[in-house]
Amino acid sequence: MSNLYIELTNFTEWLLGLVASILDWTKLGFLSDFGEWLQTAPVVDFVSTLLVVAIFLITAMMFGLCFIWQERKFLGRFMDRRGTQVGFLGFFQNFADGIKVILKEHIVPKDSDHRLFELAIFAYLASTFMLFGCIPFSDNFYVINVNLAVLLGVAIFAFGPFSILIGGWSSNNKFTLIGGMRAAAQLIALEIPLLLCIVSVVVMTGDLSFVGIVAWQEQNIWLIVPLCIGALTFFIAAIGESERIPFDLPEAEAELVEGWATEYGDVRWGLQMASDYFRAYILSGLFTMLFLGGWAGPEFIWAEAWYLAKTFIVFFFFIWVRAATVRIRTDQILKMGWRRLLPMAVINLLIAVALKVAGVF
Amino acid sequence: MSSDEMWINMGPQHPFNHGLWNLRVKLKGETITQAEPIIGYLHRGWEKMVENRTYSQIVPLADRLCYGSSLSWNHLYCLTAEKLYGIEAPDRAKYIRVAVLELQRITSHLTWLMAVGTDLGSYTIMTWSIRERELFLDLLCKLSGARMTYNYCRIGGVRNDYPENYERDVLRVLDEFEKRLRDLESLMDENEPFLMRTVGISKMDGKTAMNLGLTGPIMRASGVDMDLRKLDPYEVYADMKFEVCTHTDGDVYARYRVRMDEMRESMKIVRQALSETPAGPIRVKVPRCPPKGNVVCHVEDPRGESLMYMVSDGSEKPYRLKVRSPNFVNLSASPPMLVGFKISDVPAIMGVMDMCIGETDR
Amino acid sequence: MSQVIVYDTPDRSVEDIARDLKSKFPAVDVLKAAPKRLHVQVPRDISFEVCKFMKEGLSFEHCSCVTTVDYIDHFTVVFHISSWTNHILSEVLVDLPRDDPTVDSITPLWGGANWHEREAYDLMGIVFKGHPDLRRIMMPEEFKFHPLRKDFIVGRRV
Amino acid sequence: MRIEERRYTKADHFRATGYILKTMQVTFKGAIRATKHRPCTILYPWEKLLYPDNYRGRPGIVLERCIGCGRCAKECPNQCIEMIDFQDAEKGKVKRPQVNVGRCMMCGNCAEACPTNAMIVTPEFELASYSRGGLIFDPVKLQHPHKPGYEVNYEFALLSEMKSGGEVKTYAKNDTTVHDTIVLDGSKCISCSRCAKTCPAGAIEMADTGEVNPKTKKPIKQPKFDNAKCVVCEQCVDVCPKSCLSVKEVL
Repeated sequence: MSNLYIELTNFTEWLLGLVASILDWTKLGFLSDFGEWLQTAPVVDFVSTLLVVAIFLITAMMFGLCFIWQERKFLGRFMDRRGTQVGFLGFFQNFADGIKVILKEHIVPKDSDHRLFELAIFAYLASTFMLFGCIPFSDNFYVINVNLAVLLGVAIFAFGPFSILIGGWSSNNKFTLIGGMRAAAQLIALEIPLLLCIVSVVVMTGDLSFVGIVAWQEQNIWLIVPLCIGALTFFIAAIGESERIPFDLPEAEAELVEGWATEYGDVRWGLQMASDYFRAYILSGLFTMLFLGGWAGPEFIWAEAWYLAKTFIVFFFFIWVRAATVRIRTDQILKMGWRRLLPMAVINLLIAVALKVAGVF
Repeated sequence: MSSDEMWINMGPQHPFNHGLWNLRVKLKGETITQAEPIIGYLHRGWEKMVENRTYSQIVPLADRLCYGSSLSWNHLYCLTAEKLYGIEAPDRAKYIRVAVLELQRITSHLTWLMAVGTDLGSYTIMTWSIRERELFLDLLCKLSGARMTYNYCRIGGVRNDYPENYERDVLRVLDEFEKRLRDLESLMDENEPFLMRTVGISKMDGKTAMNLGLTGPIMRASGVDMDLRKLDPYEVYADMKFEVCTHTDGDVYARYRVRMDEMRESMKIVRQALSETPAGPIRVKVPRCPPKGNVVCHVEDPRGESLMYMVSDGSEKPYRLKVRSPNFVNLSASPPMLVGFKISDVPAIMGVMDMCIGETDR
Repeated sequence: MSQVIVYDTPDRSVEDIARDLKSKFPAVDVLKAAPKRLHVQVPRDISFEVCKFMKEGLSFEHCSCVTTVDYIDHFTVVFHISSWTNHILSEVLVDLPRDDPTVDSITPLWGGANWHEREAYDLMGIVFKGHPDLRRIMMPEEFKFHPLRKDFIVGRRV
Repeated sequence: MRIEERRYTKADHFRATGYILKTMQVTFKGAIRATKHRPCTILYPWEKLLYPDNYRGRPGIVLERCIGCGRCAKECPNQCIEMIDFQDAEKGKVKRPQVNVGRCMMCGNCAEACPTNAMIVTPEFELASYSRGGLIFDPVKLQHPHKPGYEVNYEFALLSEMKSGGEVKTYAKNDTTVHDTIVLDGSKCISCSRCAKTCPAGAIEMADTGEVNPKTKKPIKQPKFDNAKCVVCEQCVDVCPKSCLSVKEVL
């Protein structure tokens, strides 16, 4: 299978050529010129990129939504119940929910900071959607493949806490404020171990692009074997980053009604909820990419399928942990983040450096 | 109030409070410096209402005091009325009552465990304990015809005898439940996050607990061996062989532990009561109007000491019926339990209290 | 680790305690001294002293309940006070005149009586002197009646 | 080791990362079990729990048995039963219960009080209606196919027999030999025969007392009670203008 970009560039060229020929047929001089301009390289590039992004985003979102379905079904089994039942095997539950939240009224709290309130949620969602772009499905199916893709992804990730904090503050509600503060503190506390784990991977592979990291793992060994401590740390920190039980304190519904998103309604809330799963999808994708060899696998099915299968398996463990534990307190999360996960990540980094220096790989 | 403190209303509509009540907490950061429970949102005027009902009509109303342990309220009302009438239920009825009351205690504790599960964020605990509770609900449904509000005790006995093969069914359920209880326990006891949330939280020593009027599992978790089934035996509890479950830590974990152990003891009592049930009548006919007088009666509810004080003026309706709900007092003692802990501990502390607003507000 | 406080066998009999109470307060009227039950009638002015003596001298460590009954011509406040040590549930009846329903609060002795007294104040209008926080508990603050009194007509629009 | 012996005095935060393995194992076992067998939940609108025959849903009535005594209405704690006028095909205008199911709390006391077992508890529990009127069940709507388990029967003993220490017999609910009796205070009776007219069981008969009214020279009739027919509904007691009837309880 050839590259998505190449395929779509060919398609775009054909499409724009078709448009240009239609314009040419009109025998109007300025339209023919316009048709010629359409066939120039920058326009073709622009249009094909737009198409790539649209296709990629829709595919990734669909798989993100599949995560919600997966969680509903698997969690149901863990709890000895059936999970969602809407439509065939419950596949239509997400769409039913989506239609429901879209039809809801948009409510802004009276004393809130309107502009920030509206802005924060979109900043949060935008950061989530941008993250989609950073994670390739395979070395052929991706949006960007810059050399610093890992750094770009992490930088976008770090944008989340700001929007959460702003959203929590601008809602003018005590619950959202506490939720926002908690979210910010927790995300920052867990981001550093997360980053250190990524750094160790980078040290091992010597590459900052996902394609390079996966290629290295394909040649040598899946990194979960030498960097098992790092993988564990990353996994725990990833659960915390995606605000899932046992680390779902920012929206612990038992004490803070819905955390920082309490005042959000309608489709904003719906997308925020979906965004939690998108982030979980991205984090399990990252885990797959960094430690499980990404799309590497025997070639009897597509590389993308390998990648997705591994991602779903990683997310299964997320669900399993959620089914098994209760949520822990904020201070305990922070202590864990700073006192346990950080040293573990540092040790992992040292192991990676030692392995590299010793020339094992 | 300094500028770094704030009051938070947790309630009356809040995911953590099971029922309709309000917990106002003053926070400094995330630490609680002051707490004030506010109740009355579900006040139905039960005590006034029963003054306009005949004695036999109050029996199903007593169920409605608490949906979680309706049978123990029902039984307490019947026991109090029997004392007022100066009669005693037949022996068989007493044994049936004890067996059913203990089944109800297990049901109530499982409902409580469900609430604890949701409060602490583990929905597995919730669904599993609901599933186990279903076994007992089916048993009680088979016996009394209803799943929650049984209306089973009668003044002077019980409504009906055991259905066919009931003893066999109960023993089967108990055997099955014993196995499942072990699984259920490992969800909490072997679960480090659960221990992190519960151990050392809201410690209370026995003397303080006694002064605050706490009763029931919370009191026993503080190391006070107080159980009215032993101290002031009613029905045939004096003949039953069981231990009072206590714990000395006095924290949330101890309170959880006491209830789990109590379920095991309850199973013991059920087995004994079933095997020793004598033959005989199950109900005596009682007169319509009791003699004049007043009577007090207290029993060990799943939540603690519940007491009824009944005054009769010789008519067919009670003159005054006062209900002492264990939760009412336990809730009034919650501020000292909460102060100094984090807002995240509120669900843990209040969750193990087994809140039931129906009986608190009456 | 603290030890479990065990209440095995009662230390003293009910008659014993009734005698003690009677000798200390001659005004106290012992109505009934059945096994595990002690019913006493106490004049209003010494109710607090009696309760204090019961707590400190007779080891009644638990306040079960505070009830009020409206007998039309007078109110009766009933303190149910238990002694786990002696396995006794005692009933202390205090009669109050209807025009001045005031009695000493026992909340300073047993913290558990706090909400019971608030409830009695709310629903029956009994004023407990010395209560730390005597407010309405069930009814809203602006409610003007005491609904458990017999002269409160059920169904009246308030 | 008993579990309560274990002491968790120091919560070790590191253990939180590793020590949920046992719980994970237990939940996984549960998931396997739920997949192998069926999950314990049921698909409600299609599947329903099997209820025993004595399940207490809404009250129902067997109209042929009802005599209109009104004991159900008296016993109902929520006062949701009302005796309404009903045109019966055979008996003409009679009183029959109408139940406001919206108020009913399914306690089954009406069926327990019914002396003829006409009032039954049915296992019907899906009672939602679009209007309040739809929740008011008139006698015709209240009818329900009858099964023996729907009746509420109980057996009771007599207090006097239990106290005497002799043989304790148990009596069925509507055993006419031991139920309460209506007593007449003949000195007050004015022979209005309202009680006989109102008696739903036809247990009262105006019988000659053998005396003659000195003014009208007509024989004085007073009610005579047939205990085998009486159901102790006390309608006669309620209707008596001179309150000369009273209930004598058998204990």
